[in-house]
Amino acid sequence: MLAEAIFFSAVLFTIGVIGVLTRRNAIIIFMCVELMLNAVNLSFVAFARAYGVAGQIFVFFVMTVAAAEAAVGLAIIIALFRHKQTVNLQNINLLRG
Amino acid sequence: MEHYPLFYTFHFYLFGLVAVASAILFVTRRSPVSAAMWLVSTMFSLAALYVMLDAPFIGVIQVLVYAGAIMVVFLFVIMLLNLGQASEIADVRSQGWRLAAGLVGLALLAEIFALTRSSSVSGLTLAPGTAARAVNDAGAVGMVAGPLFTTYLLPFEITSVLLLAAIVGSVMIGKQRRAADAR
Amino acid sequence: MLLQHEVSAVGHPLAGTVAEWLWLLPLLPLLGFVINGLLSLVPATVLGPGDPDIAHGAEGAHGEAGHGVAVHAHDSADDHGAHGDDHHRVVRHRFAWLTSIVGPAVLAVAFGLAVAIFLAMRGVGEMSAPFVQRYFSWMPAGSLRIDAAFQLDQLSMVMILVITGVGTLIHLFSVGYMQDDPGYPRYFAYLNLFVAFMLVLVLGASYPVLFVGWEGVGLCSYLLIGFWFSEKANADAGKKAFIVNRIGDFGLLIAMFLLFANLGALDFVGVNEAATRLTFGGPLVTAICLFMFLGCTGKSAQIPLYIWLPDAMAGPTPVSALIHAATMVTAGVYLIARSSVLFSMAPVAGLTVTVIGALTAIFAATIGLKQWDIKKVLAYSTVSQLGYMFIGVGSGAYVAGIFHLVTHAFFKALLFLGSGSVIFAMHAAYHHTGSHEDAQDMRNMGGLSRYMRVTWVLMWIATLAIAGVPFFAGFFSKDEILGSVFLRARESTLADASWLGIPGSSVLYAAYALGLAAALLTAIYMTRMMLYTFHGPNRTGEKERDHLGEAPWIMTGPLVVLGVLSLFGGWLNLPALTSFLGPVGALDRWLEPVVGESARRVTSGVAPEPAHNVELALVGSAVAIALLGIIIAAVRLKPARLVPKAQAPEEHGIERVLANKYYVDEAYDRVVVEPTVGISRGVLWKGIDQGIIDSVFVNGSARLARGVASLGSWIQSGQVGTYAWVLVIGVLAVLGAFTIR
Amino acid sequence: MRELLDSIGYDSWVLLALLVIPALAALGIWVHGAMLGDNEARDRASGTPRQIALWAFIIEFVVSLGLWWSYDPSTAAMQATLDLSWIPSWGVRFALGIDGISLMMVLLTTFLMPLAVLGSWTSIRLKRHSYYALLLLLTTGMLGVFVARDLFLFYVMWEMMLVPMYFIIGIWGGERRIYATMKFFIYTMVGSMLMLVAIVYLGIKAGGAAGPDFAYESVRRMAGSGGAMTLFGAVVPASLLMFLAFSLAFAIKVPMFPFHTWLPDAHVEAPTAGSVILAGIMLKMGTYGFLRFALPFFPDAAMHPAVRTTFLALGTIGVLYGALVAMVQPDFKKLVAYSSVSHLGFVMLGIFALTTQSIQGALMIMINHGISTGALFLLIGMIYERRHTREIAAYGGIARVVPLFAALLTFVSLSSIGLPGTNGFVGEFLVLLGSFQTTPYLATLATLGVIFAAAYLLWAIQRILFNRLHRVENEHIPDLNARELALMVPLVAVILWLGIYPAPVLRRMEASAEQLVTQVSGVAPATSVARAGNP
Repeated sequence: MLAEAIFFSAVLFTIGVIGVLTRRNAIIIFMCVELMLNAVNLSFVAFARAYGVAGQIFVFFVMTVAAAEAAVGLAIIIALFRHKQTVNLQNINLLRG
Repeated sequence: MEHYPLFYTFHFYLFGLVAVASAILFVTRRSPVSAAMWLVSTMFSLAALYVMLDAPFIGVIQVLVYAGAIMVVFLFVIMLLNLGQASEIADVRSQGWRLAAGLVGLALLAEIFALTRSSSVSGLTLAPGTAARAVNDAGAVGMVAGPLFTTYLLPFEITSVLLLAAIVGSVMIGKQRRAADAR
Repeated sequence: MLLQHEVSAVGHPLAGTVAEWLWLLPLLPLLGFVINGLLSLVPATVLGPGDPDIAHGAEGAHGEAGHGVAVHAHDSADDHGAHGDDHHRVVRHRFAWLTSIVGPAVLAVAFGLAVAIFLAMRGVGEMSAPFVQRYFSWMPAGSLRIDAAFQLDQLSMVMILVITGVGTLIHLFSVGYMQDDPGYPRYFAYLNLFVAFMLVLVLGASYPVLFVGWEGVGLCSYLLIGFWFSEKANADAGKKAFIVNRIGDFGLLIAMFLLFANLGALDFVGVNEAATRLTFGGPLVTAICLFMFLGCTGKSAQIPLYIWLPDAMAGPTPVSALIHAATMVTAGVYLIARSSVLFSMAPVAGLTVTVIGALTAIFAATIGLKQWDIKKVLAYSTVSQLGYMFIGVGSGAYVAGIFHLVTHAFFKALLFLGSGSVIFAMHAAYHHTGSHEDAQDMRNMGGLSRYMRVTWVLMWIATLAIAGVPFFAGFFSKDEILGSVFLRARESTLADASWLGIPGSSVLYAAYALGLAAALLTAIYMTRMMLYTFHGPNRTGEKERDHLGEAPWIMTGPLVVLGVLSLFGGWLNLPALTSFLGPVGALDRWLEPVVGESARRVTSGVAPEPAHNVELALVGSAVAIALLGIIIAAVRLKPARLVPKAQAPEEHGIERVLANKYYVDEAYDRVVVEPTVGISRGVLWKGIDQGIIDSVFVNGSARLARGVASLGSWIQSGQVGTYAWVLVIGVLAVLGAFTIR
Repeated sequence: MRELLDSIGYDSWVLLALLVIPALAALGIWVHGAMLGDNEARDRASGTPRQIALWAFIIEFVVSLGLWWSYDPSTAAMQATLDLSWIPSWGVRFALGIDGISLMMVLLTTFLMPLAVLGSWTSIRLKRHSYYALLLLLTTGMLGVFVARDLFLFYVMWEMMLVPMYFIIGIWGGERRIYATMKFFIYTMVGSMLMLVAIVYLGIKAGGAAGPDFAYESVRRMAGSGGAMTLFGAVVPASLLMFLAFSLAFAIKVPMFPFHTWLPDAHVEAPTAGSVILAGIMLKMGTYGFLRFALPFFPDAAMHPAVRTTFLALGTIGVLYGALVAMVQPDFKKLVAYSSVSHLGFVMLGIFALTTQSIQGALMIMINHGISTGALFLLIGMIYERRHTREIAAYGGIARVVPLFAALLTFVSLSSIGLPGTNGFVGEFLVLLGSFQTTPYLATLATLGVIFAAAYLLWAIQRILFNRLHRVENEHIPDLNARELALMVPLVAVILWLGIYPAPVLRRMEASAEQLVTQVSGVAPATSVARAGNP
């Protein structure tokens, strides 16, 4: 089932990418990133069956990081929204030098 | 080549397809709330796939952490900010951009397939059923917990620090600006 | 470190005699320099910070600088209207008394030592090798060994005696002349330093040590010419002297490099030894000599580098006497005599020296005809007489050249000091009445013989000496030079060589003719100077006339001594013709060990013994020329018709060209100085440096970087979406690269 | 003296001590500043940092002075060596040592630094803690460059000294200080980047299979054997590329003719001490680099006729061009800056002429230029403190008002002109004499620089000191005070000493110079009788 799992993983990942590229809502983009993480997790789990348990450990860590990321990211979005009254990234260019 | 019963194969494909379909629906929804709901659906399907891939513990925490905790937070935030109205009309990029994104996606897919096909590390492959036996021997949790608390103890501890930092950070960031000014 | 003697001349007859104290000779004046230099750092008078005279009062007190005073008067009228009388205030330095003792005393002691050493040298009799004393290693580098070493031989002995002897006299004169200048200690510091360097120049045992003195005297000359530096003209003159001398020094440096590169030695003994191995008349030895002569033209004011000497008259008059007449300017003659071995190997170089000397002699003499400034007349006369010396040393008559150097030191020092005494009197007169007339212009003088009899008599002695009237010092030395040239035109290596295609004998005959013509002109302009200064009616002014008078004894004393020397200086080297006067050819015999061999090489080993009638004819023509010149001047010039400078009409035609020195300074300015500065500023600095290198390359690359960066910053829109796109495309590209491979 | 030094094991710790003393003092100043807390307290106690710095530099000088006696002039081998492991995994060692070339540079540095501190005694009023701490750090860097015997260590020190200088110019400089310091920093950095590449390449090649080896000797043994590299399709000898990479870094630092334009800007804007250090010491690192690395490492590349002629010609052009451009500068500091270009041109000429005399002369000029130009900059700083202008035209006739200053300025200028009897002459004479043997025509041209030197400096001092005093502001300038006099006295003494009795200095560098000539040309120079001679 390895090949199939990788297939699904790749498709899901691509969908996530397309989402990031086409959407401008910060929360949705954020969720797309989560989707991409999940897609990667799927391949990790699939590889774990073929190559050893380390893949699962990795998934564990990815989830932890994702949780942390979600907490901080959402906090940032909230702060941003308070500041700008929008989460549309087109209106936000704080990164511009 | 390992042989799988049809029942297994059927469900594997089923959940896989559900995941893909939900994901497609997720990215195409205008409303953040419905998008989030479809994402939850994807994650449940993935949890099922994890279980079928001999990772029951991961499947469980996928449901608990992702579908349960993270996505709930997302929904909370969406509602808190009162998004979901058509106010976010400029959310989706124009036709041309979407087309380009689709092409990029296709290219990406193609490249991933080309790469995964060309390089397989068969020499390292475990004997079929090793993972399943491990689940039986050590138990669903023990199989992960064993390495996690021995070999990967240090990263594990660092993760806990990371989580702590994330908690403190999100509290600080999310705090009202007025509080900062008052000081 | 000076104490660690390393006497290499063990076994030399002079070892163990007073000559061991050689090093004290330059050290004594150096001591004077240190003492006077420290005194000069003490302010002349205690001036309050608000005193407006801080700049002008001091300067106003100086003794002369004719046009300088005039310019200054004009300025002070502009700047400080109420300044008037104060301008001539005397500001004597607090420690002037100490300087008056130290300054001349060190020189007098040095002269005493020099005489003692001379007597010791006489005592040891025959001395064929120079007495060399090594003190310490100066510049050791690889195969190069340059020692701080002094060398004493007959030639340097002559120079030492002239320098310390005439130097002492001039120092004494300076005490009277400069005492009331606020910079008096500074003046003596420089003067002492000059003598120290001059002694190093003539004592140095190698070219580099000589070069120390060579540049050192140039430095002192620079400092003394610009002694009254508040006047731009004086500071300019000093700078000009230094830079023109540096051009000459360039030649001397190259000569040294050539010597070291080809002979591997730089000390005189080593060079003289190795030089004989060179090809006779070859390009190498000729090049060495010509570069060396370039150095001489700078220091000894020959064409084309003579231009600094007339300007150098901006310095105090005793300085002109010591540095710019008696000693420093003759260093070039000394150098050629010192390098006689080299020059005798290079006939073409010798001819060049002769030609340049002859041209300079006649050229400067013509300019001297029309100068009104008494010091300028003497300056051009000096240039002209130096030309004579170069005719001598160029044509291989080294002793004649040195002989003229010595006699010239006597009579020209006398002339300068005499003119100094005149200027002193003139200035004192103008000082009393507060007039700003030019104290150096002969048109303001006239009839001074009535007021200063001693000076008048002595100046006439010197004039007759320089004109070449028989039995005065100049007669013998000048005659010897002209006679030698005439004889060598017939039979010598020079006559056999050719110079720019012209046969050497023709060149020498031409030099002889030019020398005679210059002698005629010399007699004319010197007589003119005497007539205008001392004879005819007085033009100084009604009121000023009462204040004219003879200088104090401290100034006239040295003049008398020099007058005696100018009278009897010829006895140093009497020609065979005048054997009834005393021993013949004393200097010839004295210098024989140093230059004898070289001189014989030039004359192909034959001693130039002229036929009796030829010699008589030569002497007769020289005497006739001298007397003719004096008579022409006396008959043609009418001092009575002269009007003071202020009322003098403009000159026209050739007179004007002569008065303006053939416009050579202007030509140099136009051709050399202005283009150099212009190109440096316009092309090199603004053009290449700022224009090309800095703005195109250096700042250009900075601009390029900034341009590229602004492109990058345009891409950095701050839109996360764009970044995502770029990221994904990047990932695609990287994966694509893997895929394709 | 030697026995005394040996008895305290002087050679084994002196170089390390020289590096550590300034660093410790800098730390001390920093701690002092930090303990004071706010800026006001720091300003009140601003006398302390300069005291600490001065004493640290004096101690440093005294400590370094022992090298004069402990150094054995009879051998060209590295002395007072120290070799500690530093970054073993990269084969980097903390290796120090001096030969006759570095000895003089070290002494020059330690000699000039106390004077630089005295020179900024009152002129620096702002952020004194930082200023003096940076000066001290800079010293560690500079000395490190001169004593490093490991290429990596050398590079670290080379870059380390750049940073303090960047701040010294950028914070305490004149009006256009930002432009100047940026130009200085970036220009130097650009050069040293390529050198880093070359150092890494050489280190890896020298080490072979055992891992990189940056030790000077092993790199030198290997570097000559070269090999070839392909560059844009062309096959080039590796040694040539490496040589050019090193040369670029050094030529910019020297600065050699077309790379010199950062110098006038940096000099004009830098504070007095900055100018003194920049001209006196840092410029020498370029020429030192040529002597220590570029030439001995790549003799074939350096002695290739085309390369050598180019460098000789650029040196000569630098001499004449620097002098001519200096002549027309309206700003005195700029004039001195361009005169540095001229002087360093002599050094380059001497180095590439490669005779014992020219190398020793080049070393002498390096020392002399440090002393004379350092003194000139100090004097300019003194008059600038009084009148706040460096325009030559703003002065004139001030010799009457400030006789001491005038005497010193004249004297130092004369030494810079190269008057015999002062230090300047010895260097120029030896360089020209030595160069004349290998390149007579270029040496002749360069000798013309002697004339121009007199022209530009004498003209400048005439316009400053002499002529008529035509400005009221200049009538009441106070003359030099005791501190300023005290700091000029050692300089004057050294100028005279090196002019009259340079033999001890020359003898100490002779063996190293001869070894260099032998290494690079492959032929031993004409035999010398010097080293057996008296001290």
